[in-house]
Amino acid sequence: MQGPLIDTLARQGVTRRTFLKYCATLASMMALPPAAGRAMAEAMAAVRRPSVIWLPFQECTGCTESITRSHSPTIEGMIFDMISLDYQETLMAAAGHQAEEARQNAMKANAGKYLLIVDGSIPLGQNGAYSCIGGRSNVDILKEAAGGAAAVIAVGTCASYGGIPKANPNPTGAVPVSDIVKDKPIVNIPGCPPIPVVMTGVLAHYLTFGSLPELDDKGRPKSFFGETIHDRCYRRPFYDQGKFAKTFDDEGARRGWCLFELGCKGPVTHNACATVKWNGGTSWPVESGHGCLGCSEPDFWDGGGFYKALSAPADPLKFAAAASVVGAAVGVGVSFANRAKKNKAKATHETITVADLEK
Amino acid sequence: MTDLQFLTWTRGPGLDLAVAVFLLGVLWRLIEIYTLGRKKDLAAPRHAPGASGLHTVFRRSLPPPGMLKRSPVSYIGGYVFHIGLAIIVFLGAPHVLLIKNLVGVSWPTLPSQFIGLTAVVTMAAMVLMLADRINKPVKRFLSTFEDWFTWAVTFLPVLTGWMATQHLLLPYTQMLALHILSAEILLVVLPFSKLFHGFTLFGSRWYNGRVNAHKGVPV
Amino acid sequence: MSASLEKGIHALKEVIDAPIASYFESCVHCGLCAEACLFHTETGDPKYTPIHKVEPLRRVYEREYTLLGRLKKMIGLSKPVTDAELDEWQELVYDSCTLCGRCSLVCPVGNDIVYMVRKLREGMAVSGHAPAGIRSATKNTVESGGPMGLKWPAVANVLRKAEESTGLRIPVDQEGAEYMVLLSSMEIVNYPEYIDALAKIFHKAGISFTLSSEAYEATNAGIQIGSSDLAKVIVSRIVDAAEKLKVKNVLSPECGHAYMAIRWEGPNLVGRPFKFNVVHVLELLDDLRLKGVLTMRDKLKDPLILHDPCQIVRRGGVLQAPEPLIRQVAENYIPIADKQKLNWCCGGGGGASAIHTEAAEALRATAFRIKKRQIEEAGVGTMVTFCANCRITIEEGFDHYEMNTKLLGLTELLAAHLEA
Amino acid sequence: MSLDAIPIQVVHTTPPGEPGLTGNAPPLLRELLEQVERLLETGVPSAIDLSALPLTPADMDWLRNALGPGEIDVTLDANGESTLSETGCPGVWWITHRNEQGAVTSQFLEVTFVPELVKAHPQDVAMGRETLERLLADL
Repeated sequence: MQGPLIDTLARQGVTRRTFLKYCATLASMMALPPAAGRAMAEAMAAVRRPSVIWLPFQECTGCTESITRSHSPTIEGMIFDMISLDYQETLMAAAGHQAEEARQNAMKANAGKYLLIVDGSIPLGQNGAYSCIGGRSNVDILKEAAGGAAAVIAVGTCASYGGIPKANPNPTGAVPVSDIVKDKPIVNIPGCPPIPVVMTGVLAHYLTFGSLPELDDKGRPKSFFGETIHDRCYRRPFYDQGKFAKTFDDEGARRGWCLFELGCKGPVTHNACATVKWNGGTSWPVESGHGCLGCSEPDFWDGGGFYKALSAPADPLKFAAAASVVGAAVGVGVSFANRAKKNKAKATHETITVADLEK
Repeated sequence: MTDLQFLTWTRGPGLDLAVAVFLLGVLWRLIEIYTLGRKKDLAAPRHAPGASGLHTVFRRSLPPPGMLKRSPVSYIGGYVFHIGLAIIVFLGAPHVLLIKNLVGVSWPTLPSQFIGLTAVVTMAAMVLMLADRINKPVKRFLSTFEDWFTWAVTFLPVLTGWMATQHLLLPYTQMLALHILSAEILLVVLPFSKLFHGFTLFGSRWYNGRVNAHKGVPV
Repeated sequence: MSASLEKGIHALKEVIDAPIASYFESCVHCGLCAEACLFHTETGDPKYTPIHKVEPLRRVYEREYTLLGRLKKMIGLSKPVTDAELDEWQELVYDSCTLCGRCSLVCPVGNDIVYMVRKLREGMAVSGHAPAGIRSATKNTVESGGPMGLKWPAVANVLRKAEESTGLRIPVDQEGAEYMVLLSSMEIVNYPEYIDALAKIFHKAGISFTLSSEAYEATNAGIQIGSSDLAKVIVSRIVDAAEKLKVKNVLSPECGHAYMAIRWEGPNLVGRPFKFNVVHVLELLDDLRLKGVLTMRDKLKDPLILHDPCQIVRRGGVLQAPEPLIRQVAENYIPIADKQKLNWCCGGGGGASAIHTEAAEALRATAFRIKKRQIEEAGVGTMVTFCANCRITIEEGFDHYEMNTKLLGLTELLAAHLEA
Repeated sequence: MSLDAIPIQVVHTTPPGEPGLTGNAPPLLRELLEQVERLLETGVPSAIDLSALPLTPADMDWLRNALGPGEIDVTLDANGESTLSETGCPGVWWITHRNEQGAVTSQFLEVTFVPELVKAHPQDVAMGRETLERLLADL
């Protein structure tokens, strides 16, 4: 195991064994065979640092926070040490024209080879005027940057599916990356925010195998998003037994029963929280007593309320009043027509005589 | 459309639409039917105990003497599936949760195992009723497309609901979505088919009871 | 002549009302009404299912009075009711329906099917689809006063004979009498004993009564054929005569449809409440029984069962009177399972007995098996009833099945055993 | 309100009354046997990723008990502690990686003579030589 990376790491005090251990864990999380850990380590150690451009659009920086504040910055940071992060507004020292220049330079120098990471959705309303950088709209910048990228990684639910900016009524006309970039491979890493190891895992996969991991029908890496929260939830046995917490402070909640009735979206949410957990494996939402919000699924914000059970309606009385009025109006209309018809029939009644009984 | 989007649609816009069509249909049909009016009965009434519209509304819930023996399948099967549907719809936990969300009132529910069992019994009774409809000359003779269609529309929500809770055939997300969709189809079809008897039977029994009560006959 | 499909549809448009709409919308095709109809139970033919008999009415209702039906009609999705269809339904609406109303009693959603058959007949009659037998009965009643074409001199003759045999006076056209007595042609021709019996009872009770030479016929073929206009013509004679004679009560004879016509349809046909009461003879008799007037000389020993005529009991509401009266005169009255409002029709009501086609007669004979079974199950040799039309139909049935069961009229039976 | 009044309590992850054994552990012994045979015949090492399998803590305990303790325990201190323990079946190693917070990040059963991670890499050994040389030079 030799190469520029391992040397860099060694200089930073990261030992070879630490790196091997990290790769073994990463491979395990990505559901790769155990032997892949070593292969990953070998490959990554020798890799040339690819250029990465990170474009933030309509976002909250939560995705960046998630990755930079992860439990062991040196390990997660390791991956970032393997890449040449040429543009990241939040992290880079440069600002203004300098920063834009760095981006332009990186794009020119690595045309067709750089990885493009996007977080945040892209507003299309008012010609994209809702979000601009250096006087240029997000959609403009994205199109330009995607043009020379080898692949695009949409980090976070906003970039993947539009996220909160796209939530009803979507005032800015926000769309996900996949609505704009059609000719490049896109990996979606949804989550609000996404799990750090998932982000690094995808990068590691790209660095190791030179390709993107296998994706599901929503463009997410199957290795992390293959199963639902519900399928891997430690509270699942309670669901099967029909034991549900009814409020957040009842006996069921204290006993750690299933949170389905409190609106948990676990059964319909694909993510790795239940296995990878958060904050260095400390806990995750359900373990902390709160149902899954379904943040890694498209349109989770409009899924009918976080505290409404999946079997409960989102907003079923939306048209009720209007429908009742229309129904009553139709009924009254028909009623008038019927009465007119019947009265006419009565008015034109000809008294029947015996002669009317025969043809 | 993905599973979750399908489910979200059925829980959201789909349900909106179905409830809207249901309310629209019910009001329209009720007004259409009951504003046709009827003539006042000018004959001097005869009063008899137990003879009134209201009496008949309740009395017709029980088989008249001798009828249970003549058509046991219709009565027993009918009772079982109607009562079964009522138990499932009004005492199943997710349904009560739905009602609570709709109108704000809730009440205690029955264990899901019991509801599951009720669903099986209900489906068995419905299959029996279907077999009876196919076998019995009178029922087969009377049956139109609507009879088969409404049977299916009523059966599907029970089947999909049961399959969703038992985790059969399809993933929960999909089955739940199909269950809600089938219930929505039921809501949409109800006002415009014979299923509307759920509303009009009260009117019909009342009219029958009243017309005959005028003559002093408790029917 | 001038019957036409258009007139028929027009008539149906006039009579369709909220109950009919509610009934059709409620039907779930459960077929239970078939179990209550003797034409189905005895033949097993599903076409005799009561709700099926009113299918043309349903079609007209749907096309004329529902929005969806109107839309379907507009885009040609629903076919109009045709003459051929009504022709096919004639058998179902008349031959195989006696307006007995048993189906209306069992329908689980509460449909009053006989109500609908009665209304459908309005359209059938004026579209020329009423059976010839009922047509001629109606014609006779309207034109000559009674279904059998009986004229007053003949009636007067029968009354005279009754006076002779009883030695009692039978007043005619006497103003201010308490009761104006109506008869049915069948009684006049086939059961004149009824008149004797009535005379005896009135005299014993000391109640004044009279007959009207202008209105003696109680039966009303108009309601059987289903023409309210013609029924009105017939019933108006009675109303006019009763009001002219200023009687307190009009006494309906045993005949079932007569009672239905005058008691329940009458005020609705003439469009106003009556100034007199309409009383069925059994109601009067029961009243006399309660007053202690109706004491018996002796009682009939033979075991017997009662046949409750549909139009008097189930459809007419005279529910309580018959049993105490039969018990008054019979020692061995055996109540049967389906009695009172649950009784089974004789098969000849609703004008059916006036249809003399081979098919109709054969159907009536088949349907009569239910009465035969009731008699056999009870193991009796005597049956008592109180409707002239039932009596004719039942006797036809006895003849057909060569039964030697005795059939008696309740009023005559009471009169025969009346204490002098 | 005092903090204690807030009703929070630590829960067990398996429902009460559940033995927790899924029956998923015993088949692993068969797989280990195959892997051990392969190691003996060809010298090729292999591994089973325990964290990727649906094993409950009870299953893990069963497996650990079944394999029994071995002679060697290696502790690796690299961004959190890792333990590499030979089991009662020589050649079968139980490897647990923890992060700096002590949470288990991955667990493997490795079938090998000596786990790769234990061996020193030539480059590292070379660095060791430099260290030694420096030490000698400083003497």
